[in-house]
Formats: sequence, C-alpha cells, structure tokens
Amino acid sequence: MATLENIVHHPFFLPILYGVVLVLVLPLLIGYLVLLERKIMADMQARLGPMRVGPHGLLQPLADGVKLMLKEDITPTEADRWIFWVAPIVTFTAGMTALAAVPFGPGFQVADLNVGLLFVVAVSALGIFGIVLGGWASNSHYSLLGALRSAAQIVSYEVAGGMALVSGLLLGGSLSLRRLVEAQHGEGAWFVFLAPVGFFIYFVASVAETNRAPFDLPEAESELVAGFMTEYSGFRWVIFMMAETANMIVVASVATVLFLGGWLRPFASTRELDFLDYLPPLLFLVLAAYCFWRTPKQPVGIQKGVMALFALICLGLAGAEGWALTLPADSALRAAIHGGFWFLLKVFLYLYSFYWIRFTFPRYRFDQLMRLGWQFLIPVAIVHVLAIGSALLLRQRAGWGLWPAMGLATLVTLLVAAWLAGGKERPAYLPSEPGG
Amino acid sequence: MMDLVIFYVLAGIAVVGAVLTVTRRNAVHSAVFLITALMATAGIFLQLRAEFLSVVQIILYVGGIMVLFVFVVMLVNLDVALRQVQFNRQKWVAGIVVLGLAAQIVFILTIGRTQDPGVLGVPPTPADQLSPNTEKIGMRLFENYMLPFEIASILLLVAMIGAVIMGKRRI
Amino acid sequence: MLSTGHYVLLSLALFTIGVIGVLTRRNVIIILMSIELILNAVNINLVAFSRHLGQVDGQIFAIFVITAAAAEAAIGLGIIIAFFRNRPTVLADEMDMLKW
Amino acid sequence: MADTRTPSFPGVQTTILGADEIILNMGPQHPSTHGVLRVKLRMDGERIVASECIIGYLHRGVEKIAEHRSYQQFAPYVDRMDYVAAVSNGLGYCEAVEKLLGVEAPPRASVVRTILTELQRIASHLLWLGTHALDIGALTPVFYCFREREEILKIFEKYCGARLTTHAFRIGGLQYETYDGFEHDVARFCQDFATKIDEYERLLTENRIWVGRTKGVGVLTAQDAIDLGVTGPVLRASGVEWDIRKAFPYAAYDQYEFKIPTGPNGDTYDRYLVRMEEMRQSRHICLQAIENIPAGPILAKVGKVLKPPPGEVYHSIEAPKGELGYYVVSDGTIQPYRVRVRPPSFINLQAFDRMVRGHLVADVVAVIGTIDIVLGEVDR
Repeated sequence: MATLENIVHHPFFLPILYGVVLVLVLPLLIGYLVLLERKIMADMQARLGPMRVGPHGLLQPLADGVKLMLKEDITPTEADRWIFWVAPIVTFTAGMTALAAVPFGPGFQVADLNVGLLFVVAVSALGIFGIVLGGWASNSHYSLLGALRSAAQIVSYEVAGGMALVSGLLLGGSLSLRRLVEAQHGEGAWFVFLAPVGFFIYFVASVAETNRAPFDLPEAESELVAGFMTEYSGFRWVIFMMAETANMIVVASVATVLFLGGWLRPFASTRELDFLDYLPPLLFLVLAAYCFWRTPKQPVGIQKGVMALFALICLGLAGAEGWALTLPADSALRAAIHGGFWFLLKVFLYLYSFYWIRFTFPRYRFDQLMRLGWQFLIPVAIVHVLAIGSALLLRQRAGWGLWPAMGLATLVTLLVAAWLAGGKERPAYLPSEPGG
Repeated sequence: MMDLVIFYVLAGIAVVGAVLTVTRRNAVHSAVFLITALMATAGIFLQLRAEFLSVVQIILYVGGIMVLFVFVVMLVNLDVALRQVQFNRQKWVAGIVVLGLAAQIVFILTIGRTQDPGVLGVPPTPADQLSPNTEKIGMRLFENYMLPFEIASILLLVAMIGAVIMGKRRI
Repeated sequence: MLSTGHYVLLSLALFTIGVIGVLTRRNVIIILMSIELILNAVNINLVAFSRHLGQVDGQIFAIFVITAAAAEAAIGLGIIIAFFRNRPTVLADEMDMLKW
Repeated sequence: MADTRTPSFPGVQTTILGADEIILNMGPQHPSTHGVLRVKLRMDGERIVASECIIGYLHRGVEKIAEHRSYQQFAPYVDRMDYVAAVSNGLGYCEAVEKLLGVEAPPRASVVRTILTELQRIASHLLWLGTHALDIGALTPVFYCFREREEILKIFEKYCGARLTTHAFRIGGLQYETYDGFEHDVARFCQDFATKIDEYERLLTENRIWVGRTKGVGVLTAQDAIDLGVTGPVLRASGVEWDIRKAFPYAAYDQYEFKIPTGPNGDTYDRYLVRMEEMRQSRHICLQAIENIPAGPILAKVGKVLKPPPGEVYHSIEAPKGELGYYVVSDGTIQPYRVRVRPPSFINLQAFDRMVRGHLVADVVAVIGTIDIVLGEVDR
C-alpha cells in the first residue's frame, strides 16, 4: 500500500518535488528579475523605473504577466505554423532542463549527474534551436537575419566559453557540479582567484551566449527591430523572454558553481570568520525593517498592504535563516538553507554585472563580435588551458605551491592576451567600392 | 519494467522521428525530426549507462552538426524545391535493401539465437563496470587510443579547412 | 528485463530507415541527414555492446564515429553551399555536371 | 517582363538578385529610421550592395501652404519642419522676410535671437547624441541628454510658453520681451552644461566599442561632400571649414568669438566629435552673449500688414543640421508668391547611399543617426 511514508522515500520523490517547485517558482522569479533589471536600469539612467503598480512597482511583474497572457497571439499568415508554435517551447524547455541539474545548495538539486557540468552546457545550448527555427518560421527577413546571427554567435562563443570552463575543470578535477564546489572548499580558494582569466573569458562568453548587450545582436532593436522575436507577440513572446532570463540564470549558476564557490560562504574554511553566518538573517531583517518603515508612507491602503506583505516575507526569510543558525553546524538542512542564500546572492551579483554592462556599453557590430570571439577570446582561452595544465604539473611534479603556480599561469596568459590585443588594429572588412 | 517502458518510449520516438525525417517534404521539418530522433538516442545512451557519450551526442550531434544543417537548410531554402517530386525512382533498390535487412533480422531472431549465440549468449555484465563513465573513457582514450584520437583531430582539421575553402566565395 | 537484442533491433530499424532515405530522396540535404541517421544507428549498436561487454571501447568508437559524422557534415554542407551558389538546386539528380 | 521582386537601384548594373542577396525594407515603421524614413536595402548577406531612400511619408505641403497664408500666418508652420530645432527654423524665415521687407531687427532682438538659437542648437545636438547612441546600442546617454535638453526647453517655455514648436520670433524682431531672470537661467545652464558634456564624452569618446562602431564608418570625403551639397556638421567633419555663421554672419554672430570645429576623416566618429565640440562652442557663444544684452526695443518698425515689394530673396542660416535656406518670392501682395525651403536634412540624406555602400546593416543605423535627419524637414 502506498502510504505517505512510501511516497516520501521513493527515489523519484525529491527530484519531482524540486522540479515542480522550479516550474512554479521560476516564472515568478524571472518576473522579479526583470523588475530588478528595470529598476537598476532606471537608477543608472537617472529616473525611477516602474512605480505605479504596487509600491515601487513591486506588483509590476504580475501586471505584466496578466497583460501579456491576455494579449492577442498573432501568427503571421505565411509562417510555418507548427515550427512557429514549437520554437519558443524548445528554447524554454532547454533553459528549464539545464536548471534542473544546477545545485542551488548542497543536496538542493534535481539530479547530481556524473557529467553535470557538461549536461548543463549541452542542454542550455539546445535553446538555440528555438531561436533559429523561430526566426526561420516567422518568414520575415528581420527574423531570419536575427536567427542566423544568433546561431553563428552562440556556436562561436560556446567554444570560448567551453574552453574557459575547461580551465576551471582542470582545477576542480571533476564534471560533477557538487564535487566542483567541494574542490573549492578543499583548496580554500574560489577558482575565480586561481584562474581569473578563465572567469573573465567565461563571463564575456556567457554574455554573448545569452544574447545580452553589448552582444545582443540577434535582437538588436535598432537594427533588426527585435531579431528572431520580431513576429512573436503575447504569450509566445513571454516564453522567449522567460527562456532568455532562464538562460541567464543558468550561465550565472554555472559561473557560480565553477568559479565563485557555489553555495560556499566567503572564506568558508576560515573558522575565525564564522560570524559571516549571521549576515543572511541580518540582511533580511534590515530589508524587512526598511519595508516596514516605508509602509505608512504609501499613499493608498492597498499599497500599504502590499508593502507590509513584502516586509513580512522578508521577516519570514530572516526567521528561516536565523532558525537555521540554531541547528547544529553540520546539519544538512542548515547547510542547504544558508548555501541556497549564498548561491542566489552570487547569482544575483553575476546578473547585476550583466545589467551593468548592458546599460554602459554600446553594441558591437557583427564582424567585431566575431573577431573578438575567434581572434581574441578563443586563443586566449586555449593558452589559458595550457598554462593551467602546466601549472598543475608544476604543482604535482615540481612541488610548487598553489598560488605561485597559478600566478605564473595567469601571468603567461595575460602576456599572450596583451600581445594579441596589442596587434595592429586592422579594419574588420574593407568596404567594397561604391557602385560595385 | 520501468526500463522497458522507458526504452519503448525512447525507441518509439527515435523510429517515428527517423521515419518522418526521410519522408517530410520540407527540409527544415526533416531536420527538426532528426533532432528529435537524435535526442531520443541520447536518452537511450543514458539508459545504457553511457552518460558521457549521451552528453557528447547532445553537444556535438544536436548542438553542433544539426545547427549546421539547419543553418544550411535556411540558406539554400527554395520554395521551388518544395513543389518538386521528392522521391526518385530507386524504390526497387530501396526495396531490395529492406528485404535483405529483413532477412538478416529473421536470421538473428531465429537461427542466430539458437545455433551460435556469440556475444549475445554471454550474460550482460553488471552496470557498475562502466562507472565512473567519464573517467574510464578518458583513461582508455588517452592510454589505448591515442593514435586514433590524433588522427581524428587531423580529420577534423582537414574537414574544417575544406569547409572554409568550400564556403569561400572566390578561391 | 531488457536484453541487448532490443537495442540491436532499434539500431537495425534506424539503419534501414536511413538507407531508404539515402536511396529514395532527391533532396541532397535530406540524403545527408539520412546518412547521419545511419551513423547514429551504428552508435547505438556500439554503445549497446559496450554495455553488454562492460568495456568502454565501444563508446570510444562511438566518439570517433561522431567525429567522422561532424567532418562529413561540414564537408558535405560546404559542397552543397558551393554548388548552390552556381546552380540554385538541391536535387541530387540535377547535379549531373562534372564542371560548370 | 521586369520581375517585381527585383527593383532597380540607382547605379547598380544588374537587376537580378544573386543567390545570397536579399532585399530588406527598413521602415517606414522601424525603431531607428528616425521617423518615417523608408530605406530599401539590397544586401549580400548582411553587406549593403545598394540602397534607396524612399521619402514622403510625412509630406504636408508646407511650401504650398505658404502661398495661401500671409507672411505672419506662415511663421508658425516653419516650426513644424525641423521640429527639434523650431527656433532655428523661425529665425531663418523671419530673417528672410525681413530681408525682403528691407528692415532689420533691433540689436536687442538680434542678441536674444542668437542666444535662443544657440540654445536650440545645443538641444538639437543633445537629441541627436541621445538617439544616435541609442541606435548604436548605448541605452543610457539618451536619458542624460534629455535631462539637459529639458533645462533648455524650460527656458523656452518660460520665454514663450511653448517647448517644442516655439514660434519664438516675429518678423522684425521678437515676439516677447525676455522674462525676469532670463540671463540668470541661461548662465546657470551654461555653467552646468560644461561638466555634463564631459560626462557624455566619458561615456562614449574613449569607449572601444563606440570607437569601433563609428570609426571608418560612413566615410564621406571632402570632395564628395561638396559635390553632394552636404552642409553642416557632416560637411565640417569631412574637413571643410564652412559655417554660415562665419561666412555670411546673420543675427548677432559677428560680435562673438567662436571656432568652427572640423574633422580629418569624415567618418561617423569625426561627425560625433564635431557635434560635441559645436555644443561647447554654442555654450561659449551663449556665455558671451549673456554678458551684454543691449537694452532697447525688441521689434523693428513693421506694419500690421506685411506687404513686401515685389522681388525675391534667398536667405540661409546655419541650422543645427546644416544650411537652412529660405527662398521667398513676393508679388507685392500680403501673401508670398512662392516659398521654397532648402532643408539641410533633405540634402544631407543624399549622401546616405554613398556612405552605406559596402557596409553592414548595423552601419546603416549608425549612418542614419549620424546624418541627423528629421523627417518633418525632409518631407516638409
């Protein structure tokens, strides 16, 4: 008889539970990430951003969601109907599936695969099919150009990004995401400090892979209107947008796991700094206090209510983080709750830098983008992999310390990078003769 | 039991995808179904405890080769091609091949199994022999198959140069 | 219980479909796709026997097959692009010139 | 039979599309064609083989309307041509009619006109900078530019009550006396603006991506520019030192000291630098003018009904976008017999095809931005 006990202990129970939570929470999370992006953008551009729906626009994601779902869904007459229909779903599914293998905390993932990192990279790369097919099926020149650009761009930068990941993998010695984090705990240093160049290359490549500015050429609004999404509207467009954000979370998570120490607290192996454990509850407490302080200042009763609700949510989170502190230090639950906090914090910081560069830089041109990828990032990444491999050999065979070996590897890579970047600026292409 | 269900679902997807691949009129549709079939195959690799190969299949086959295919199909997409006759008159050749293969299946299923089972007669080894999969493949690849590995890389290099030359407008 | 025979049969089915595709289709791109299907069927076979015998050699051969498939696709599609520039057709039986 | 799918492009030999060629229609509804410009691009992949500008979507027959309005009645219409530089348009028209009438605006009016026109030049260049940067993908400068433009528009609003289509001047002088604190407002704006313009330059001038996107893009040689009749910053960036404010001084420009910035290469980057420097120079002129605004009447003696003697006159000024000329023919009645406008955007747009050929789609956007067109003026 299938009692509750049996169900809970079934091997599929936890994965399915995580899956359901992911599917339910993610759209909301993505909505708030978009709100966050708009708020950060507004702050950098000397304006306020969404302020109307809810206090400080806190309900804007819900309003947007309702509006977009009720919007008319237009399929162009000449479009290839079922591919047009299936394309956003492919992209979204790929992003969600990749998220399944990401460990948000110790033991807090759907599946710890032996080939976890490769799996995440492989599956998130499948999203490109949705983009390419969607662009093709729209039967519009803008969409097609966007799709072609996207395909070329993602495939190119995957090489550089993959190479950068290899430099981290060499240090970690495993493909399992969980063991990569544990390796960083063992070394006592996040890999971003050991292989800063690798992290930088991955950062640039991840911006390009997720089609974010300054590499947002596939959807460059000033050139291709909206690129592959030009003909999409309503809910299908939302799915594309959600997939884009989900992909950003995926690349941020991969970077967090591989370079930023995953769910580890800063200085996780330094016992003297254990007071950092009190940071999460304190942070949420401060947030809650701020929300409470703002509550009476809201003009309308319902806005007061919403603000108070957010204050209560923050208070609840502070309570949860604080309660976890009362558990014994080696408790799995405590590790999961605090690990989740640090992991998400790092992901948000990574995403923040995405936003930051988006609002600062102009957009690359396509040939410049390709040149940057193939003529700079990929050679540097390859040299970096070789340098790190040699440094590890030095460490194993010649008994060098970790830091000198890695410092040497970084230095060598930087020299090569400087040599590559310092070469004479060639024109990317020669404009053909007028009238030709 | 679970294994069997998973296998039949994946195999069904693969076979249906394959059939649709060779019968669709529009090459883009064919590519989509081929991707489906290849993904199902990746699932079957996973079931066979070949995790690394499964991911390689997704990265290389689906994420690399098929992107190339879709790309080229989009470049040479012709409305004219859709309206032309899709099949040539080699149906009888295909028929003979199918018959030959059917005969082989019958042979394997009946005579082969009873008379000389070969490796199939040996009971399958336990699954944990193959794990940790990535490490095993890595060790074997770089210890026993170093030369083929290098030859394969040269093959890829040659293919890359060839493709670039082919794609260039003026040689 | 699942026997290796299941996988071999699946492989055979995919192989046959691929062969039929190669022999009957006129569109070169679909012919190339059918070839990919055939190579894929071979891979299933290799991996199934690798599992059966408990040795990874079969998987390594599958990796080599995928490498060959990548090379074949790159060259094949390159030829198609180069040909298409000169004669806008993708039908195999119209590609009957030795030079142009 | 001509294939309808393959339109002919001026200067391109074949009408048959190659295997990799497509025709892309940009506009009239497109985020970065600055209004309702329609550009038909014939592209080899993403490279432009030929281009054709199709205009007229905003044609309102401004010149024809002039023939049925009295001279004063027509003055507000010119504001609607280059609506981001309405003050300059008004100045050109008023001075043209004044020339026809043989009157001259009093000194106070001339100085105030100069100040307002230079402020308008800054406002127009700010709008150009913001949208140009936005086209090239920098999302942020546009908001900073609008922040400063807002200050200028506030001065306009305080002066004449309107922000965009100001109708600030009147034939023979000014419409209104300046308000109390006008000098103070302008001086304060000019002081603040010096640091603001450095802020924009910090965001863009040295930025590798910006330089990569603009340097060598849309090159127009000096000879080409002169042949095509291009004027304004586009001409000056090609290295031709030509500015009507210096060549044929009007309003009060002969009293002030300012430089004409020029660029060496005539590419988009040079045009960017030239316009940035022009904003600095405009600020400089404003500061000089604000020092000493002569007292006196603001309106010359012109009758209630304007009846210029029969004759014709051409008068041009240096509008923010280039030479803005008015050719007015009078037949002695209260309505002009003919008014013909030489709009700088329209003439500059002719250089478009020369500038984009051989470049990529992304450069088309940069070139449209750098010409700084306003479709209201192109189509009139």
